[in-house]
Amino acid sequence: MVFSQVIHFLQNHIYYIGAFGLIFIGLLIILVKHNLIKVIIGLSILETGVNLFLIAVGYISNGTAPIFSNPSVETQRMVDPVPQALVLTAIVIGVAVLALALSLAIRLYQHYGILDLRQIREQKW
Amino acid sequence: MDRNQLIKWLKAPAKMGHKYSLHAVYFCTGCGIIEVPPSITARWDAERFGVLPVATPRQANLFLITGYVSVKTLRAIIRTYEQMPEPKYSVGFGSCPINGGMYWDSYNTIKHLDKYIPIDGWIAGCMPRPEAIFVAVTHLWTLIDKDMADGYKRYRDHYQAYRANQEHALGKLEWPPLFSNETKS
Amino acid sequence: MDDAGLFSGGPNPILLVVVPLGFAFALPLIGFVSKKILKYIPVGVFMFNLVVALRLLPLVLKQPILVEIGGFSPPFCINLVAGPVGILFSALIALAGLLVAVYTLVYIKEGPEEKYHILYLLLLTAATGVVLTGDIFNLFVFFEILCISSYTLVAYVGNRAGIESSVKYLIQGAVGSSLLLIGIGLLYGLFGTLNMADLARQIVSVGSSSAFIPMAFMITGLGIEAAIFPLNSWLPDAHSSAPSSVSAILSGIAIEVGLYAVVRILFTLFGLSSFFLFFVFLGVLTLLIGEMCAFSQNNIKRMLAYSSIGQIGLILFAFAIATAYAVTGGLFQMISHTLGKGLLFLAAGYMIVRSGSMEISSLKGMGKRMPLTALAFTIGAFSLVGLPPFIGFPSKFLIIRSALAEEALIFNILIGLILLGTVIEGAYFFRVVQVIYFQKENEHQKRHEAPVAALIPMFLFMIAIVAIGIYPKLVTGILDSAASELLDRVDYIRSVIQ
Amino acid sequence: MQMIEMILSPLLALIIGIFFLGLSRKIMARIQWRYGPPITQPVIDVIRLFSQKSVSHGKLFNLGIIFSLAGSLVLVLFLPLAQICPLSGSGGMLVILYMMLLAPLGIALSGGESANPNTSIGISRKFILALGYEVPLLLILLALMTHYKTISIVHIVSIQQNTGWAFVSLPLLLSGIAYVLILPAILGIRPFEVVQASQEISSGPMAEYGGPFLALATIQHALSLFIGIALFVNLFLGGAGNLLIFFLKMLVVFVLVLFVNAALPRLRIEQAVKYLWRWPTLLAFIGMIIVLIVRR
Amino acid sequence: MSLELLLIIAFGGAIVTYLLGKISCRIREGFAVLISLSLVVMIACLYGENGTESIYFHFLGLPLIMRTNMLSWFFAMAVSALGALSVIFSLNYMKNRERTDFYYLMLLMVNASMLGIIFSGDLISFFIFWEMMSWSTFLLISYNRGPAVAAGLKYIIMSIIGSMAMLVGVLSLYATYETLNMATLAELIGSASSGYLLFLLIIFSIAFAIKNALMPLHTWLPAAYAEAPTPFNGVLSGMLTRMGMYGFLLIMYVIVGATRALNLGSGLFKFHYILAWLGAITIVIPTFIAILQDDAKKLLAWSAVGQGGYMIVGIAVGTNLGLSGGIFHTLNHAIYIVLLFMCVGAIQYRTGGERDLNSLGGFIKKMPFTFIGTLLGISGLVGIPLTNGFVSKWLIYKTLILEGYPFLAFAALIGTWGCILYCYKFIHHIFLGQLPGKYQNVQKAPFSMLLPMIILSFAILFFGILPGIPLKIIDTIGTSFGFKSMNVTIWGIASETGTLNTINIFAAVLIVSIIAWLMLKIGPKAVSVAQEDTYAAGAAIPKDKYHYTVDFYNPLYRMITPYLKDFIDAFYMKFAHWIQSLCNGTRRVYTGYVGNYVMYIVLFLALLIFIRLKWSL
Repeated sequence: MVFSQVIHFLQNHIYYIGAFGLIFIGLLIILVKHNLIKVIIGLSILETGVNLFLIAVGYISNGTAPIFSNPSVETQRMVDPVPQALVLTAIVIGVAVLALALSLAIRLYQHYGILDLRQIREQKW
Repeated sequence: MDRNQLIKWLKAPAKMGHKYSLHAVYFCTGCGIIEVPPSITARWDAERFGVLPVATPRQANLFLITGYVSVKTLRAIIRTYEQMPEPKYSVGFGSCPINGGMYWDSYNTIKHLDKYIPIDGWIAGCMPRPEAIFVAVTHLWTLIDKDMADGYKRYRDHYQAYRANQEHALGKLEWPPLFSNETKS
Repeated sequence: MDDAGLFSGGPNPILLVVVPLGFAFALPLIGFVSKKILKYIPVGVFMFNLVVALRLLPLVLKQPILVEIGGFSPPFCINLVAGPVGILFSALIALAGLLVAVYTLVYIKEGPEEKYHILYLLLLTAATGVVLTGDIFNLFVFFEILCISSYTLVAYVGNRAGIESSVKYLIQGAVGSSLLLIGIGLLYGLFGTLNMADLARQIVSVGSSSAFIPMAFMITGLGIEAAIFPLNSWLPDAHSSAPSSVSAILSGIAIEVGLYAVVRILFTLFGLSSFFLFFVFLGVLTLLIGEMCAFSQNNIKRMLAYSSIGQIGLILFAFAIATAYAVTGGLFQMISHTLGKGLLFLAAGYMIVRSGSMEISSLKGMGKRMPLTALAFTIGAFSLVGLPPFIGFPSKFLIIRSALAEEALIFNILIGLILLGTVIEGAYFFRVVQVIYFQKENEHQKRHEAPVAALIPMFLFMIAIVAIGIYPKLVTGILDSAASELLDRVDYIRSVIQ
Repeated sequence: MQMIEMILSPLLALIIGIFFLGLSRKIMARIQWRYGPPITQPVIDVIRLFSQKSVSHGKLFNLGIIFSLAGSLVLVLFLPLAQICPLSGSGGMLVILYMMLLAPLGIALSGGESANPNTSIGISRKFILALGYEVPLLLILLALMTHYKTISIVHIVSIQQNTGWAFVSLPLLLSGIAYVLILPAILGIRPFEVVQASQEISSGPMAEYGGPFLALATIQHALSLFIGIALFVNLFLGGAGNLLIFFLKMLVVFVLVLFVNAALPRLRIEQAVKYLWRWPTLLAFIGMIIVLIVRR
Repeated sequence: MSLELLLIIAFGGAIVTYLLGKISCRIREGFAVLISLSLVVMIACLYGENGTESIYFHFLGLPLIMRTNMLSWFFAMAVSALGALSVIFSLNYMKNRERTDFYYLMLLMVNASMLGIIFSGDLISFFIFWEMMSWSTFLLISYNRGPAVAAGLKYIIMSIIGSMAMLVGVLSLYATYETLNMATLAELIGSASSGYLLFLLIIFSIAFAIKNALMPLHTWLPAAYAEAPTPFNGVLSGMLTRMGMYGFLLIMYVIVGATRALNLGSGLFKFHYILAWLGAITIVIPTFIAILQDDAKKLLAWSAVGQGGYMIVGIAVGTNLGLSGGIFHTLNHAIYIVLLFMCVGAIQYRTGGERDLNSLGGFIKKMPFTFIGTLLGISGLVGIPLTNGFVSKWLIYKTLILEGYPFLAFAALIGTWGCILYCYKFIHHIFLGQLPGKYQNVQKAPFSMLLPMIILSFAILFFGILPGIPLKIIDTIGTSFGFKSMNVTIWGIASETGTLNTINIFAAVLIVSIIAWLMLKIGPKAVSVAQEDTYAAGAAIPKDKYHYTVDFYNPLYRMITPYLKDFIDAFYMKFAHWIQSLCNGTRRVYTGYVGNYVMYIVLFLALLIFIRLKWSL
């Protein structure tokens, strides 16, 4: 019984679980890894998780595209288009941030010769 | 106080004041000073004559030069004498200030003090006893009465000579002349 | 977008966003024509913005202006809500942007200037967008533009410090924007709308406590940009390593816009008044930490950066009291901080250029070498400490007065702490003023004043500081209606959703 | 009437003061088993000094000594001498306290101008000693004024005439004893003769005085002897109805003080101040508290 | 209208002076003198205008009010007159220095803001002008650089602490009564509870005690006085510090009201009684510390702390005599301390800034007028009869004795005796004794310095011999506070418990001095001798060494020094260091490692949710 409930729960919420799993993984990487590249990877995973979450918010399983001109489709089964629009924007932003981060990482490496954030601590206190 | 005294007081209070209030400057030049403590304390008590040792020449009018005068001391003696207010009396105490005494042939002792400052009276002896001080004081009274204790006037009149003598003995003096040239008579 | 003229004769508020944005993207094209006029474009743009904002001000005081983009009426589609707060901030941004742009004419001489101007325009456009938008996702977008352009501008000089700070800023900022996005996603999931007024309406109907988790995420995400205490670690690094003109904008505009967003979300969106006390504490904590850190700095720009944290704490404190007086005070303090800190950074910028070092001790003799700049710094410092007759005084006065009106013991203690913070603030600012004027200079140096183009904005800042300080009525009228807009949720909702 | 009093009281003070000066020399001599000078010796000294030609170190050197003597003379005008008190209504005890400053201050200014370190040392000692005895003295005087609820010395005297001496009335007994303990310090005689100390610092502030200056200083000294004792007599021994009794009271006090003078050697200045700030102050303090309790 | 005009002239004059300085020094100086003199004249014309109030501005919806009454006229007159004299004194002193424009600007600004404080009819403008005075003073104190920088910083920090306390007080009054008009407040405050009044008095007292350098809060003063430019010292010590006194009068007697202010607390722990005791401590300890000082300006500074104690004691006792004494002492102290600082200034001007007492000496022959000024100044400071200081001190002593505060009276009197010690030290070390060889060619002080000194010297004697003139004005102030009127005559005060009659004393002193002078004339005329001709046991006078100054009161020093370290200052400094290390520790929060920063973010989020769960807000 319990097992089936669990399965059921998982079925319903698998995207959320996945999203938050990604988010946590991303955060964990940022928190525990010292290498800048790894941290940037963590950021990327975090973003992916967030995007997944946004999609999941508007997702309806077996849904259809929200095209109102087709009268045969019930509006109830339409997937919400707004989150998708949002995610698109978010992905674009994410890419921009990622690109910027990587370019900065290159410059940082040029200056310090390392990427270990524990040692790149000239700016403090 | 008899009548005579009273008349004198009324006639010339200043002179009487000088007579009976001889304040001696503490100045220990040589061994003679050893006779001064007995004379001012209970045994002889100079205060009954009005003789009182005072601390600075400014307050004094009697200068007792007690004992031999070395060249170094002479400087201080002159300075002290010049700082005493007029009228002032100086008394040489013992033989050394008179003629050098037992230091008659010493290279560093002044033989004739009265070449450098005027002396109103001498007390001879080596040492003179305290009574001799009182004799000298009473004698000084007489001199003051007769206006013969005029050493300070002589000093003023012949200052150039005294100064020359002083400079001869001591070299250049640190202090300016007491009297300017014009007062020379 | 075409119906700009429809709004009772005034210009369309969207111009405030569109014109700078358009010029930002057109800048490289213009660059093909002439490289020389590039740097004058921000000046022109913000002058235009300032004029528009000032013309809009009297209008919005009567009635907020609603701009529907795409022709749908709210809650659908993106819309701009140009209320008193929005226009006030736009005007402030335009003013600061204009003055700093003038300063930039001579200050930025090296590096990819063209990109600098693009980013500068983008940064301020985004800031204007944030304060004007009525849509929560749009807010996120503008916020991201703001953040990305600030990351880049911090790294503009390209030295070790700049790159390092920029990377750190970026990491924290990216985490923050992710959190913000999660919050927005949650909200959307709960209420199915992104329009702030609509969201607020729905939250009013279900009770604010049900939307706590999204709020927490959003506050955390926005709090990073707003520099609330544990979230502000990026600030001293970024503000101290950026070019001074950028620091002035970051300190004077960016973090205040962040705080505006926090406050807007707290007040209008959630109205979670039971939680305000926490923010009162947080504000005082931020203030104290900021002032204490600033007190022990030897680096002038870092000191100013920490001082910004302190000021943000004070503003947060004022907002969190959430009375009309307090919010007026908070808004006033924002203005005073923008003007004061902007002036300080501009003045410090040229002093650093002349002395070649950011150490406070290297500013010795600046009073002689750069008398006008030194005067500007002094006035800015006095104003921030809150001495009359400068603008810092009325704003602090209002805040303390509203806090005292609370009549709770805890507020009295907090006021004590705030005043302690002010004393510390005074201590470090006066120390710098003394170094500038009264320390014996190392070698005899000739007078070498900052260029005129840098002095003019400083002068205008000074005039504003003194004028408002002597005659606070210049702004209090607007501030009152802005405060009531911030506090009155129902009115806001009603004005957006007819 | 007041004019006569104004002339009379300083004159009397001068005569009594000079007499005390002579008396002290005579009595000291007798105690020391000497014959001693005639009792008129101070007069002779003053005459001699007036006839001497002194040196002056400057205007202030002259003015200071005048100032000092004037201060003492004026102070006498404020003191009730038996029934004579010419300036009774001009400020009372507080003015007296301040006038007691003038004499040392005048001497100090005058001596300071002479640029003699001995003088400066003497003056410094004088002020330290004054600070030393003022602590108990002020407590004593305040106790008196608080007890009698007046700041006028004439009132204090007249109240004592009606109710008995302060010295023997209980609340002020301790203050009185304290006053006795500091009386030698006020008079500047042994064991508190640190200011003049002719053997140490060439008579201190007087070091540069000669001739008329020293005469004035001597007169001032005589007056200060008078003032110190007259103050005690007025404050604690109930003043007097007529001059004779007043004089007798003063004489008794003075002779007693002279015995102390003869018997004790000189203290060092720190020792003096430590003494003054210890026992007399303690007594005066307790006396003050008693007075306050009684007043409640 | 004239009050607004007054302030506009004062502030505008300051700025115009600065601008004129860019054109020509002479025009600037002339203009500065003109402005300050015209202020004096204008304020003098305001005499007797009582209770006129005018709203001149609105600030944050609060009307700013100016008003005149006797109290403000009295203080304004003193401020403007002393300010004008300081400006005149500055003319020569500040010549050939750098940044004189700035100096004049700030000097006139300080004066203007003090006038603003005095004429303020409401607490907000009081506060504004107060703050302006604080920061302009700060800039002037630091003007001399070197050690002045630390002094200025100390001053401004303590000043800010004070003004923050005052701000709390002002705002709490505003929150309670919705008005800051002093007159209205004075009426409304009758309904306040005594606890609230006590809070008010304490919080305002912190501000005013710091400004007036009351004992535990005095530590800024010695350094600031010692390091400020000497002409400014006059303004600083004379009136600026005494704005604290004005503040005390304002809060105790104008706003809270005499009857209420004097009945707060119980038994020995009454507010005014404790204040008086603080004043008494302030008299005694700084006086003794002043004796130890070797720096002329530090000595005067500590003395000013001590004299401030008299004023506090005077007004805190709460009788008409005490109040008058306190107010009158404020004026008197201003007069003589300004004079003394000017004398130090003249000496500094001629010796190239020397103010170490041990290396001066014998200036009486070189600068006789300065000496006379100093002599009168210290006479006033000690309170020699016939100088102004005596009258005010007499009033204070008398009320202390008759009201049954003998220990307070003791403190006050012993302060005076300590005062003699340092006063004599001051005048002896500078003017008496041997003249050092390097100062053989020192000139007299220039006329522009002598003029204010002469005026002030006359003022000392004038107010000392005719105290009735200022006392009449002060009496009206006292009666306006609800005290009984004193029986003021032109020569002093008549009452049944002891009267003061200065003319008797004056006549007696005059006659007796003439007699003493004649006595001196009996003898032969004294011969004037050079200074070198003094008794030195027969030896010649050693040059530059025959002057006993170092450790002048050595035996006393040995006795009191261990007890007279400035413990309070040391404590504050320790506290400041502690704060500094706390700050230094706090900034370690920003570790520089970005992982920590992200951790903070996560923790903050967790905290928000935790609070939510814990208290379900």
